[in-house]
Amino acid sequence: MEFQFGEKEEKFRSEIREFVKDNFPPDYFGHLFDEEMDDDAWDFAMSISKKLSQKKWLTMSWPEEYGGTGASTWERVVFGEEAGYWGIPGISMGISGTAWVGPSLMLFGTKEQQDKYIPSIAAGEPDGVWCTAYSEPDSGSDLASLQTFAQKEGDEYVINGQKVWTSCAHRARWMWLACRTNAEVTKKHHGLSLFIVDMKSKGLTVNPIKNFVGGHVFNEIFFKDVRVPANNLVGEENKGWAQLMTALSFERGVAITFCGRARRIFDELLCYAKEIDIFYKPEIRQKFADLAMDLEAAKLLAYEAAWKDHMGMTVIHEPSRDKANFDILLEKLTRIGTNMLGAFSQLDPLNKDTRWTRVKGAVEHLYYYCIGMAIAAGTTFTQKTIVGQFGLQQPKSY
Amino acid sequence: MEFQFGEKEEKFRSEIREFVKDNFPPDYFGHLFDEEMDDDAWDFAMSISKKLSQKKWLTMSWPEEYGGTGASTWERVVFGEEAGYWGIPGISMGISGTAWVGPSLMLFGTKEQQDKYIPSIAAGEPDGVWCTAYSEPDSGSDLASLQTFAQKEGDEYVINGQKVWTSCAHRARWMWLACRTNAEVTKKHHGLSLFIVDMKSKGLTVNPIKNFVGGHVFNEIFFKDVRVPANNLVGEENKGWAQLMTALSFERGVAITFCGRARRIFDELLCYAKEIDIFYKPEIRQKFADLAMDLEAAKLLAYEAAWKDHMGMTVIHEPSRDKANFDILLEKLTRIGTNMLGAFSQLDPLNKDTRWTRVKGAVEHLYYYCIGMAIAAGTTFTQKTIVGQFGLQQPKSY
Amino acid sequence: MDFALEKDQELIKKSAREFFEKECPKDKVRELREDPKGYDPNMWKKMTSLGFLGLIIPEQYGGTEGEFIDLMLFMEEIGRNLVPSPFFSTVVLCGMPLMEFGTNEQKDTFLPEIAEKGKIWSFAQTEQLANHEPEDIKLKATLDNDEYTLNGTKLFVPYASAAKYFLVVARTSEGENPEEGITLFIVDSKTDGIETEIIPTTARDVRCEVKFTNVKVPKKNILGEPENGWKIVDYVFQNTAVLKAAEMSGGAQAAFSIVNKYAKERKQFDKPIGSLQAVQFKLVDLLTDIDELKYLVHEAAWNINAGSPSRKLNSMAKAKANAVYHDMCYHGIFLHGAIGWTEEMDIGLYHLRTRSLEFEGGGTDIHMEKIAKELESYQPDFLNLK
Amino acid sequence: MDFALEKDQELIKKSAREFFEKECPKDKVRELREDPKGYDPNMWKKMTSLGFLGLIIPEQYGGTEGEFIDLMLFMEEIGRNLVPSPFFSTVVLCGMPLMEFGTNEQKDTFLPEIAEKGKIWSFAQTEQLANHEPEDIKLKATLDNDEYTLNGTKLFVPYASAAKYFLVVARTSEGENPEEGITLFIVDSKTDGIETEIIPTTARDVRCEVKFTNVKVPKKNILGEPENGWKIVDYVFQNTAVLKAAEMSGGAQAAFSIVNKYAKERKQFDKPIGSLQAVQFKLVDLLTDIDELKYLVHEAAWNINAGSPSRKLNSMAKAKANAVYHDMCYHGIFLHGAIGWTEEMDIGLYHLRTRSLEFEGGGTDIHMEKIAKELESYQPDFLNLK
Repeated sequence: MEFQFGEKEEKFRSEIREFVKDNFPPDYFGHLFDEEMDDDAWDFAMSISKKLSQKKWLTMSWPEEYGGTGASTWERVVFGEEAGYWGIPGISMGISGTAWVGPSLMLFGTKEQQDKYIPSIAAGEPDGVWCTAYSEPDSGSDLASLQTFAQKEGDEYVINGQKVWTSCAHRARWMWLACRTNAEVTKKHHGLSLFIVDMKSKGLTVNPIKNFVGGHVFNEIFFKDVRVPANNLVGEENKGWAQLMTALSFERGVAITFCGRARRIFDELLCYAKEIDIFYKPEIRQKFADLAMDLEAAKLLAYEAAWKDHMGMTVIHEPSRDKANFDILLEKLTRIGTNMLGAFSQLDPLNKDTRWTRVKGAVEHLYYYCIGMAIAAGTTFTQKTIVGQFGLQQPKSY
Repeated sequence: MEFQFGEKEEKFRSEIREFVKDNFPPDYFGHLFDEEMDDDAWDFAMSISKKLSQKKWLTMSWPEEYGGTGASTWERVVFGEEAGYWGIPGISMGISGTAWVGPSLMLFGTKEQQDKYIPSIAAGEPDGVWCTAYSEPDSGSDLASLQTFAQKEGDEYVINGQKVWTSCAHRARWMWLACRTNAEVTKKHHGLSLFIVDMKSKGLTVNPIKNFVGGHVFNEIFFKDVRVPANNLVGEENKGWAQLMTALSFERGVAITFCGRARRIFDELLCYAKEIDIFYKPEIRQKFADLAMDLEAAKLLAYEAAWKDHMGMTVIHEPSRDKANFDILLEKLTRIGTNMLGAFSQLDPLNKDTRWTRVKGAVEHLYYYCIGMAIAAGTTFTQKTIVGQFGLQQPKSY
Repeated sequence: MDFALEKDQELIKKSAREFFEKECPKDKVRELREDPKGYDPNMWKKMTSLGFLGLIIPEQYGGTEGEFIDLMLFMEEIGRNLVPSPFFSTVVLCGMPLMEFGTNEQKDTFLPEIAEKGKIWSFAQTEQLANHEPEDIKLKATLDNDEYTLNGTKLFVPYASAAKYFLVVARTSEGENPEEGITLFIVDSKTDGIETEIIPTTARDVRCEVKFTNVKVPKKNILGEPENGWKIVDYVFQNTAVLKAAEMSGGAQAAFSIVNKYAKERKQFDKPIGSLQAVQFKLVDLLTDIDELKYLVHEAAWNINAGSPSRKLNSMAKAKANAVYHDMCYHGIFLHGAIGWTEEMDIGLYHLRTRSLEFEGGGTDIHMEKIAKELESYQPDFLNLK
Repeated sequence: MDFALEKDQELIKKSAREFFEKECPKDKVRELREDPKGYDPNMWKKMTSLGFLGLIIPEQYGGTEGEFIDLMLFMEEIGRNLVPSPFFSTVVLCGMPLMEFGTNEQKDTFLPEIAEKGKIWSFAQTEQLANHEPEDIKLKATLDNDEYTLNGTKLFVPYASAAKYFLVVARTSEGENPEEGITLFIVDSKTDGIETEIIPTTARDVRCEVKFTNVKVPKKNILGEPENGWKIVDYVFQNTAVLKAAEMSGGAQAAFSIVNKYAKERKQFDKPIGSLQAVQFKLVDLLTDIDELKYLVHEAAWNINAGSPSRKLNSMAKAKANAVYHDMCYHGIFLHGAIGWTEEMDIGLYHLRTRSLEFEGGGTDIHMEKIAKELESYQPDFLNLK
C-alpha cells in the first residue's frame, strides 16, 4: 500500500509545470473545447502540440518506434492530471489522434497505413489531426445500430450516409470512420468496418452543430458517394465491432483529466471565496469541505483504475464508474460554484474576458459544458449500465 | 384559489385537540405501529377507538346509515393531519377496518355481510378489528401473481396457502383475504376473489415476523384446509381483482397522516435544537429551513390530491406521487434528526422511556420505521412506476 | 382550501398564454438573443395596448386593477414562453413600489405612463458585492440646494439601455446599521452623467452596467421616505422572490412537458427511452418537484394577495424555484441526449436563463437563512396544547 | 501509488476474516444481542491467544508490533462480521494512548495485561452534551494529598460493565479556553464510588452510564501531562475517526455483497430485480460510494502509518463513512423489500449499528468543519506557479 507518487513522477510533474510556465501566457486558463470553438485557441493548441511532440510528451505512452517513450501508467496519470489542471490544449491531435487512431493503427493497420499516418500524429503536425465519426442520428447509446454504408466497388468503397456529434470535424485532416459494410446480418453488431477517410474527399459535407450556448464543438457529416480507396479499410472487413470496442477502451483515461480540471476550478473558487471574504461562513465552508471530500474520493477511484491497468489487471467497469462519478461531481461543483458567484455567474461563457467576469469565466463555462460531458462519450446512464453488468454481474437492465 | 381551511374545519381541528387534551396522558407521543407492537398500547388504542366512535369520528367519512357522518374530504384531511401529529391510535380498526373493509362491504357485500360486520367496526369494538391478507412470499410488488387457493366444496371454500407481511393479524378478529379461486387463467389477475375469514378458524396459524429492530408488526399466516362458509365470499367469484383495486384506492389518504406526523417530529426537533442551544448555528438553521420547505411543499401536494378528490376529479397518480415523496422526506427528516441527536440517537426505539431518551424517542423510532413505510403499501419504486405510467403516460418500465 | 383558478384568473392566464404563443414563438426568442435591444418594441406595444402593463395598476391610473395572483399567473406565462421583455423591470421592480410608496403626484405622473404608454423603467440596486444586502449599496447621493448628486456604478440593471426612468437605490448617509441611510431616487435616464453598457450575459436579457457621474436629481424625485429606503428595497425583494419564482415555475412546467413528450417519442434499443426506469423515475421526481414549486408559488402569492404576506412562504417559493429550475433544465437537456445540448432544441433556451433567474429575487442560501429567521419565533402546536 | 496489500497485511486480513467467520457467524451476533455482557468471553480469550489484542502493541510488551494499517484492516474485518467485542475500546481508545503517552511504568504494567491477558479497558469521555467538544467535560477531579477525587457522570462508555480499567477524561481546572484544564486518569473499575448502568441502545454494543461519586485516584495514575489532556483526547479522536471509518467500510462492503447477491436471486415480475434499472443504478451508486470509502480510509491510514497523519484525510474518511454506511443500510434494506425489514435477514444487523458508529469518531458536521479548517491554509498549485 502506498498513497504517494514516486520521485520520478513528481519530477515529471515539475517539468510539466515548468513547461506551462514557459509556454503559456500568464493567467492562462484553458477551457474545455476552446480549441474546437475558437480559431486563435486552435492555433495556440497546434503550437503546443508541436512543443509537446518535441518534449516527447505528445504520444509518450506509445512505443519508441512510433515516436513515444513507452511511458508508464503513472506518468500518463501525472500528465493527465496536469493537463486537466492547467488546461493544456493540443494534447489529442483532434479528438482522437493520440488516443486511439494511433494505437489502433499499430494494432490493426497495415504497414503502409502505419507509415503514412502515425508519424504526423506523433510530430504534432496539422496533418496528424483526426476526428472520429461513430454516432448517427438514430444510434446514440445504441452504437451497433449504425447505418452509414460503405459499398465495395472495385478497389474503392463508396460511402453514403450521415454522421452526427462529430467533434473536431471542422479541424481535422482525417476521419476515423465506423460504418456498415454488410447489411445482411442477424446481429446488428456484425458487418461493421473501420475506415480512414480524407476530410478533403468529394461528396463529404461538414456542417456545424452549435450547442445551446452558441459554441461550435460538434458537427454533422453527410456522405454522398464518397469514394475511399480500399486500402483505407482498417483491419478486417466486417470485423469492425471488435476493433471499435478496442479503440473505445483506449479512451478510458478521461477521469484523470477531470480530476485535474475539477481541482483547478475548486482551487480558483476557494481563492475567490477567501478574496471576497465569504469563506468564514459555515454554509460556504461546509460546501468546500464537501467538495474537497468528493474530489479526493473521485481521484482515488481514478488512481485505482490506473493502478489496475498498471498491474496488468483487467479493467472493464472502472472507467465507466469514474466517468459517471465525474459527470455528477462536475455538475455539483459548478452548481455550488455558480451559486457562490451569484449574479456574476450569468456572464456569457463565450465572452470570457470582460471586466465583469469572475474566476476567469471558468465556472459558468463548465456549468454549461458539463452537461455535454455527461452526454458525450457514453452518457452517465450508459456508464452505469456498464458498471451494473460488468462490475456487478447484474442482468441487462435496458 | 384559497390557501386556508374554512371555519368549519378549523373548529373541527380545535375539537380534535380538545379531545387529545382530555383523553391522552400529558406528553403523550404515539409512535407508528405502537398499537401493533405493545399490548398496553393496543388496549389504549381500543379505548380511543370507542371514544372516537362515540364522537362519530371513527368512521366519519361513511354514510350516516352505516354509522358515519358523511364528512367532507377537508374534514377527513384535518382529522388525518391531527391524527398524525398527535399520534392518535385506534383510528383504523386494525389495519383496514375503517379504511377499506367497511367501504368495500358497502359496495360489494351482501346485505347480510353488511349487517353482520359493519356495525362493530363503526362502534369501535374488538369485534370490528380486521387485518388484510394480500401479500405472499413470492408476490410482493407483483400482487396479481398470488397463489393461495380457495377451492369450493359444497357451501364452503377450503383455503390452502400462505400469506405474509400481514400487519395486525395478531390483533384482528377478522381477515380480509385475497386469494385465487381459478388457476386456469390466461392473465394472472383473473381468477382472484375476496373473502372474509374468521381469525379463529381451524387450520389458520398466525406467526409473528419481527422486524430487525425487534418490533412485532407483521405476521405470516398459514392456511391448512381452512374452511370458510361460501357466503363469506365478497362480491363475485373470480372478479376479485377489480374489487381489490378499488379497496387499495381507499387507502390513499396516507400522505395526509404523514404530513402531521412529519410536522410533529420537525416541531419536536426544533424545540430540542433551541433547548440545547444549537439553533443559532448556520448549518443547523439551513437544515431546519430545508426541512420546513420540504414539509410545506409535500403538504401542499397532499392537499392538492385531496382537493381533486373533493372536486370529484379522477385521482390516480397523485397518491402515489405523495407516498413516494413522503418515503424520501421521512428518511431525510430522520437522518437530519438523528444527526442532531448525535449519541442519543442510538437509544433503543423499543425502550422509549429511559432517562437518556431525547425527543420522546420519536426520531430514532421513525428512523428505523420509515424504511418499513417505504417498503409497505407499495414501495417507493412501485409508486414511481404508477406515477410514470398514469401521471406521465410513459410506457411500462419494468 | 381551493387549488382552482377563479374564472377571471383563468382568463388572464389564457389570454397571456395565447398572446405569447402567437407573438413570441421560440424563433422570436432566438432572434431576440441576437438583437442588442433584447426585446421587440412591436410586441411591447401590443402588450401595452392589451393592458398587460396596467395589469395591477389601479383604474384611476389607467390600469385594470388586477390582483397579485393575476400578476403571478402572468409571470408563469412569461416564464413558460421565455418572453424577453422589460415587463418585470417596469411593472414589478418599479411600478409596484411606485404604487405602494409614491406620492400622489408621482403616481399621477408615472403610473399612467406605464399602464397606457408602456414607458420602460429599470431598477438600479446591485453593485460590486451583488449580494442583496444593504452593505452592497455604495452609490452616493449628496444633497445640495434641494438637489441630489449621484455618483457610483450599478450592475446588472435590467433593460437599462431601453429605460426611460431608473429607480436608483442610493446611499444618502453612513450609519452603524447599513440598512439605514438608503434612499431611492426616480431618475430620468436622459439626465447628464449616465453611461450605460450592456454586460454580456448568457440569458441575453439585457443586464447593464450603469455609471452615474455627478447625476443631478431633484429632491422631489425621492421615492418614499428618505434614509428609510431599504424598506422599499425589501418590499421589492419579497415581490421579486415570489414573482421570479412564478416565472421559473412556468418555465419549468414548459420544460418538463417538452422532455416528457420527447421521452415518449425518442427510441433507443427499439423502445421509447421513457420505458427506461432511470429515465422514467427521473421524470417522476421532476414532476413532483414541479408540482411542489407551482403550489408553493401559488400559496405565497395567495397570502400576499390576501394582505397577509408570509416572508417564510416567499422564501420557500424562491428557494424551491432555484433548485427545481436548475434540475429541470440540467436533466431536461441530459435526458434528450446529445440533441438536447444543441441550439436546435428548445430545452436549452430555458437553461440559458437559469443563472439570471436564480440571482434575481435571491439565491438559495439567502432564502434558507430567511426561512430560519422566521422559524426563530415559530410556536409548535404541541406546546400550545399544554 | 499502490493499492495492493503487502503480503503480511493480506495475512492479517485473511486470518481475521477466517477467525470471525468461524467464531462469529450471524447467529452468534444475534445471540449476543440478547446477552447483557454484549460479547463472548470465550471468543475474547481466543482473540487474545491469537495475538489480536497485541496486534499493534510493541513486542517488548507482549504484542506483535503491527502497524496502523494492520489495525485498520483488522477493523474492516470487525465491521464486516459485526463482531461485538470490547476490542476497539481496549486497544484503540485506551491501549494506543497508553502506548503514546504512558510512562514506562504504566506501559510495563498495563500493556502486557492487554496483549497477553486481554484485560478490558474502557474510555470515559462523553457527558451530557455528547458533542466531542472540550466543553462537554464537566466531571471534576480535585487534588488532595497526592490523590484525586472524581465526581461526575459519563455517558456511552463502551463495555464499561466488563472493563477492568477506565481511562477517564476529567476536568482539573476551569480556564478561559475549555481545552485547558483537562486531565486523563487511569481508574480501576473496582474503585469505590463507581456505578455502572447499561444504556439500552439499538446496537446493543453495551454503552453505559458510569457515575463517579468521590472516586479516589492516585496521582501517578494520570496519563500524559496533567491539564493538557485534550491533546490525548484529540489523538484518540483522530485514530477513532479513521478506525471507525474502517469498521464502517468493512460493514458497508459486506452489506453491499449481500444486497448485490440478493438482487440477482430475487425475482419479481418473472425477472431478477437487479434487471430493474432503478435497482441496478442504485447498486452502482452504492458500489461507487463503497469503493470511495474504502480508499479514503486506506489513504488516511497509510498517512498515519507513514508518520504524517492528515487531519483532513482523517475527517474525510469518517464523514464519508457516515454518509455511506447509512445509505448502504437504508437502501440495502429497501432493495430487499419487506423481507429486508425483518430480523431474519442479515442486512438489518448492519443498520442497527449505524447510529453508534456514526457518533463515535464524530458526526458529519464536525468533520466538515475540520476539513474546512484545514482548507484555510491550503495553497492552490496555480498560485504556486507564479
